[in-house]
Amino acid sequence: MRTSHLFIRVLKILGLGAYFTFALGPIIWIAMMSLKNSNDVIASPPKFVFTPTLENYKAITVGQHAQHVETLRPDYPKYFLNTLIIASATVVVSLLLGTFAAYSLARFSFRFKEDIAFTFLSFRFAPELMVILPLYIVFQKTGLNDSYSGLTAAYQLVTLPFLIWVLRGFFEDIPREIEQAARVDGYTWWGVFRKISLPLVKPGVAAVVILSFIFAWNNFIFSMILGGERTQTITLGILGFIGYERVLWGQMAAATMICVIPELILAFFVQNYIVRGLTFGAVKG
Amino acid sequence: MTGYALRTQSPNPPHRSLPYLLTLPALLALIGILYPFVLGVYYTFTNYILTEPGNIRFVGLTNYIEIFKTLDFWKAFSLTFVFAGSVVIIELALGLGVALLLKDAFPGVRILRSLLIIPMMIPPIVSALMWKVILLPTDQGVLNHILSFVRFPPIAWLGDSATALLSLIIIDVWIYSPFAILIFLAGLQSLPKEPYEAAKVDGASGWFMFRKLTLPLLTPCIVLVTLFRLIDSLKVFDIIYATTKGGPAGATVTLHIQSYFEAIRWFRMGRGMVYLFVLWFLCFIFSKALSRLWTKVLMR
Amino acid sequence: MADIVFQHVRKCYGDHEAIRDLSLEIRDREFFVILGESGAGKTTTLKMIAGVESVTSGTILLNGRPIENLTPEERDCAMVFETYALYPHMSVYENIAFPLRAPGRRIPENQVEQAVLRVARILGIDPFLDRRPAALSGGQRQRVALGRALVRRPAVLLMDEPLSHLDARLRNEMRTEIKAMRESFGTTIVYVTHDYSEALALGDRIAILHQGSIEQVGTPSQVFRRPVNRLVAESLGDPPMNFLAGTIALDQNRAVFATGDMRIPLPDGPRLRRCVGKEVYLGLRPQHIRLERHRPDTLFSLPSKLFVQELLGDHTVASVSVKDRLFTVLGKTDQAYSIDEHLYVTWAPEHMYLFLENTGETLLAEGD
Amino acid sequence: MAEIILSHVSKRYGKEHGPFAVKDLSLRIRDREFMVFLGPSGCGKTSTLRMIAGLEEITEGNLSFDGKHVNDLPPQSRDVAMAFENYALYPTLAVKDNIEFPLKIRCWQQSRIDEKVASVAKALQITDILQRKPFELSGGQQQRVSLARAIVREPQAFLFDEPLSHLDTKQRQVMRTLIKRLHSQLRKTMIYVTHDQNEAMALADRIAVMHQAELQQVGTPEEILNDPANAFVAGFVGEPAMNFLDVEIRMEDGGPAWIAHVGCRLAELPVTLNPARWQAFPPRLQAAIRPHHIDFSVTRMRATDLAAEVGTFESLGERGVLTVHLQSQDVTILTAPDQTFCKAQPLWIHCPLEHMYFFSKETGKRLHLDCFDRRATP
Repeated sequence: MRTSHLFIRVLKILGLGAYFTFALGPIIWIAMMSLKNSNDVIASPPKFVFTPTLENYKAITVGQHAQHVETLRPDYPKYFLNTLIIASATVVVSLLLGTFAAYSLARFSFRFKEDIAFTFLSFRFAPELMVILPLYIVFQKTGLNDSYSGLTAAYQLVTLPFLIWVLRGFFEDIPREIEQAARVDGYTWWGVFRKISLPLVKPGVAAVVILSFIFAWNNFIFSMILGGERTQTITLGILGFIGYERVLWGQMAAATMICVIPELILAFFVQNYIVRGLTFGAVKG
Repeated sequence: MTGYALRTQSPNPPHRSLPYLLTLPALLALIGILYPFVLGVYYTFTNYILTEPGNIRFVGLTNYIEIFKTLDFWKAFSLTFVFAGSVVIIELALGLGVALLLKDAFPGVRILRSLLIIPMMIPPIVSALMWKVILLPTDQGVLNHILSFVRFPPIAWLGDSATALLSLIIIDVWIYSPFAILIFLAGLQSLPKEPYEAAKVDGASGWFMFRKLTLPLLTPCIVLVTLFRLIDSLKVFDIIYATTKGGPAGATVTLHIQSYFEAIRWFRMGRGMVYLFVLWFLCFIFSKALSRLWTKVLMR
Repeated sequence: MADIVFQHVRKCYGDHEAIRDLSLEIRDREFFVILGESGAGKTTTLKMIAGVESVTSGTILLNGRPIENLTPEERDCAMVFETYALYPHMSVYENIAFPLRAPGRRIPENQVEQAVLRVARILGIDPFLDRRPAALSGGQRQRVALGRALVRRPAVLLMDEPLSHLDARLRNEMRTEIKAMRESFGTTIVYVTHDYSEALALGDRIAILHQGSIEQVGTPSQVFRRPVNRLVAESLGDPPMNFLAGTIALDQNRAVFATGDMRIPLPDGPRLRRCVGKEVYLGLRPQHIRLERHRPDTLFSLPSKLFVQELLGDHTVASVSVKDRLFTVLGKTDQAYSIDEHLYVTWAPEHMYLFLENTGETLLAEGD
Repeated sequence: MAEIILSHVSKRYGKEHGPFAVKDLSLRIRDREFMVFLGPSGCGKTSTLRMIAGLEEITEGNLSFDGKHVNDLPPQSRDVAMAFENYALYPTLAVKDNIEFPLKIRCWQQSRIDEKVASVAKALQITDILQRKPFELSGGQQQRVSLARAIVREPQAFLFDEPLSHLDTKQRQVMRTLIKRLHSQLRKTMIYVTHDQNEAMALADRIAVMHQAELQQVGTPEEILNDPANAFVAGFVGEPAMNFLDVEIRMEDGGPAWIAHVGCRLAELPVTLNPARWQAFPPRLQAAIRPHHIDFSVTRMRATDLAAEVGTFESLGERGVLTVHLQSQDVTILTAPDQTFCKAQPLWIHCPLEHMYFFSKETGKRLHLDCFDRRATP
C-alpha cells in the first residue's frame, strides 16, 4: 500500500514535470534568446550558456545599432503605441455599448431575447475572414482602411460578444431580490442599476475589461487585413522581424517579451476569472 | 464557488421598450457586423475579382460548383478536419490528465495553476513564431538539438510536408491545452465531495470511482472543451499563417488559409468567400449542435 | 395607514397559474399572515403588493386606489425578504439609510441619521452599524433587513418568511420579538410563512393559501379549531392531524362513522344525516389520542399495532398503524410499548373531526 | 456485532497547534445501541462521526471496533455504512444503480443483487422510483435511497450525518419514524449526528451532547432532559429553552436560607437541608427552570412569588407561550393555548424549588442541593 502510494506520487511528479517543461520551455527559450547577441542567436547548435546582453531590446526601442548587424528603424514603439490606442479604444467602446445590453439580457425578459443573445455569441464561432474580407471592401470604399476608428469598430467583433456574454453572467449572479428590495425602497430601475447592480459587478467588469483588452491586444488577423502602415499593431510588427531577406531572431524575441510581459501581468490579476471569461461565462470558475 | 451558468427566465421590465432601448446600441453594432457578413454571402454568387471592383457580375452557383469539383477544396476540407479532430482529442486527453494531477493540493500547486495561463495569454501568432524558432530544421533548432542527445536525427518539422501538420498540432496543443486543463480543473473542483466519500465507505476503488463518478460528472466539461476547441481549430488561421503559410507544398492548407489565398493573394473574392461560407456553415452547425448538447447535459 | 383589497387577482408565469382568482381584504393596521406550503403562491402575492411582480389580471387596491400600474417606488410599501436581500457592498448603516436616501424622498442627511440610529437602537443592532452584512450572523442580518423596512415608516410592511433561515432557537426568539414590537410598527403587516406556529402566534388573521387559491381566512383560533376543510386542518398542527378513511352510515337510526367492520358513533344532526353513504375522513389530532393496552370501555376506540415509539423524555410520540394508516399519538406517559404490540387508540368524542372525501369540506369540527 | 469505543480521541485540522475540532473524547457505544451525537454546529459531532467512518484521520487517541484497533483502517475495511446530510447519491446513476453500487463492488451475482435490492426497496417504499435519476427525486425520496444503499450491504454499524436536516417538517417526521423502526428491525449499532434536540430525544437510546469540541454529557434522553450535567446541556435541550436567572443564596440569622434573584425571594430552602451543602457553592449562581414548570397567578399567593409584567402571549394551537418581564430580564412560561392576557398586565410567578437547577455562573457546572430526587419528578 505504502510503496504503491510512493510510486504513484513519483509518477505524478514526473507527469507534471513533463507537462510544465513543455508548457514553459518555449517561453524560457525565447526569453533567453532575447538576451543573446547576434552571433549567439544564430549559433548552431544553439547555446544554452552565453553572456546576456540587452542589445536586442535597445535595437527595437531606441534603434541603437549593434555591431555588424543592420537593424530596422525602431518602429516597434510606434506599433506598441498603436496597439495601446486601438485596444483601449476598443474596450471603452465595447463597455459603453455592451454593459447595458448585458444588463438588459440578464434582467429583463422580452421577445427575441435569446435570439439576440445567441446572435452575439455566434460571432465568436464564425471564421473571422468571413466578416473581415467584405469589411475590407467596405472600408476601402469608405476610406476607413488603415484608420484607428475603423480598426476600433472592427475590433468590436472580438470584444463586444465576449463582453456582453460574460457581463450578462455577472449581472445574473446578483440575487434578483436585492434589486427588488431596492425598487421597494424607492429607487427607479436606473437608480437601482447605478447604486446596486453596477457596484456589485465591479470586480466582474474589471476582469472583463482586462480580458477584452488582452484579446484586442493579441489580435492579428483584423489588423493584418484592415490595418496598414499607419495603424500597424504589435503582432504584425513582430511578424515583420521575420522577412524573406532577413531574419532577426534576437530582436523578434525581445519584441515578443515586450509585447507579452505587460499582458501577463494583467492576466495574473484576473486569473480567477479567466476560465469564466474564456468560456463566455459558461463555467463560473 | 464553481458551477455552470443556466439561463433563467426573468420577470417583466419596467417599461416594455426599455430592454430594446438598452440593447439597441449593441444591436446596431451587430448590424454593422451583419452587413459585411451578408455582403460576403452575396459575393459568393459573384465573379468578384479584387483588382476589378467595377466588374462584379452575378454568376449564381458557379463558384460553388467549380470549387466543389476541385481537388484543392476537398484536400483543404479533409485537412481542416484532420487538424481539428487530432487537436480536440489530444487536448481533451491531456487536459483531463493534467487537471487530475493538479486537482489535489500540494506545495506549489497554486503557482503551477497560475503559470498555466501563460501560453493562452500570449498572442497566438507570437506563440507560433516562438515555436518556429524552436522547431528550426537541422541542429539550429533547440528541439532538434535536445533530441540529438537521445540520438534522434534532426527533423525539418515545419519544413517537411510529412511533419508540418504534426508541428502545427504541437503548437496548437501548446497554446490551448491550458484551456482544457483549466476547464477540467474547474469541473473537478466543483464535483460534490460526498458521493466520493460515500463510495469510499462503500468500498470502491479509485479506478471504479473515476469510471462511475468522475467521467460521467465531467460530461459538461467535455462538451464545453469540445465546443470551443473544435470550432476554434476548424477556423485556425494565425498559427499557420505565422509558420508554414500553407506550405510546404500545400501540406497545411486549411479552408481558412485557402480562402485567404483565393481572396487576397489571387484576388478571387467570390471564390474566397465560398470557402469561407462553407467553413462558416460548418462552424455554425457544430456550435449550434454542441451548445444544444451542452444545455441538455446541464439539465441532465 | 393602509388597507389592501385584492379583487379577482390572477398571476401567471407562462402557462403556470401561480395565483388563481384571489380576493382578499386586509384591514388597516392588521397583522395579516398568509400561510401555505412552498409553491403555494405566498411570495408572489407579497411581491404583487410590493410591485416587483406584475398582476396578470384583477385589481389590487391600496386605500381604495388601484395600484397595479404603479411602479414599486410609487407605492408606500416596505418589504423584508426571505433571503434578507441586504446590499452586500454597503455597511449596515448605509443599508438602513438606503430607503431614506431615495431621490424621491429628499430627506436631509441629519434626519436620515436620526432615523437610522433610532431604528438600530430599537432592534439592538447599533453596535454593528459599520459592519458589512457578510460580517453578521443570520439573526443580525434579519434585524438589519427589518430595520431597513421599518426606518421609513411605510404604510404597509411586507414580510416574506423572515425567520425561515434562522435556527429553531433563534426563530422562536425573533418571533416573540416581532410580536412584542408589532405595536410600535403602527403599520399594516402582511406576513408570509410556511410555519403554522408562526402564523398562529403572530397573526390577527390568517389566510391559508394552497396552490394559488385561498382556502380559509380567519383568526388563529377559527382556523385552528374550525377549519373549513381537510387541507386547512392538515396544515395546522405538528405532528399533523391523523386521518382515517371511512363512510357515514346509519346504525340503529344514528349516524355512525364506518370503517371496515368498526362503527364509531357521531353526534346526531341533520347535516350528518344528509351525508349518509358519503365517503369521509375521520380526523384526530395527535394530542387528543390516548393509547391503551386493553380494549377501553368506550365506543371511541380502534385497534392498532405499534409501529414505533419515540420516548422524548417528558413526552412520547408513538406511531401506530390503524387499518393501513400510520397514526401519530402524542402522550405524556412514559409507558414504553414494544414494537408491533397490539394497542387500542382512543379519544374523547368532542375531539373528532370529519371531512368529506371528495371536496374535503368539514362536516364536523371540535366541539360540534 | 459492533461495539465502538473511542478513547481519548482528539482531532485537529491543519496545523499542529490549531484549534481542536474534537478534544479528548472518550465514549463507549454499545453493540446495537442507537447513539446520537447532539450539539450546535461546529461542536465536533460530525468530525467524530467521520473519524469513526474513516473519512478523517484521528489526530490522537484510539478507536476500536469490537476490541480491534481501527485507527489506520481505510473506510472500506471498516464495514460501516453512512448516510450523508445531502444524501451523497451518485448523481449520474439511476436509483437502482445507486443501491446496488456497494454490491457491485463486492462482485455479487446479478440475480442475488436484484433480489436484495428489491427487498430493500420494498422496505423503504421506493420500488416505483428505482429507474429514476437522483435529481428527479424529492429530498425525502433521496434520503430513502441513501438509506437503502446503506442497508443493502448489511454492515456492522450505520452512521448518519444529519440525514434529515434538509427535509421539511412533515418529511422529517416520517423519516424519523422510519429510521427508528429500522433500528429495531435491523438490530445494528447506529450512530446519528444531529443538531436538533427533538430528533435526538426521539431516536436515541443514549445521547452524547457535545459543545466546543468537548463531550458535555452522555445519557438517556430522560437523563439529559431531567438531569443535565451543566448549564450548556440544560439550555440546549428542551423547547422552549430553559429560563436562567442569576441568583444567590442568602441567610439571615436564625431564619431559613433562601434563594434571591435581584434581591427578591425566589424560593426558600427546606430547613432540613444541611447548610454545608450550599455554603460550598460559588458565590455567583444561576438558577434554571423549564418554562412548563413555572406557575403564575394574578394575585400574590406566596412570599416567594416574583412580580412580573406580561410581555407577549403567543397561542400556538396546542399550547401557549407567555413571555413576561421581570425586573431584570424576560422569562418564558408555557401555558394552555386559550389564555387571554393584556399587555403589561401584572402577574405573579412562582418557581417551585423542586424544579430548579443550579449552575455555577463561572464554569456552568451543575450544583446539587440534593434535597429532591430528580428522577421521581420528570
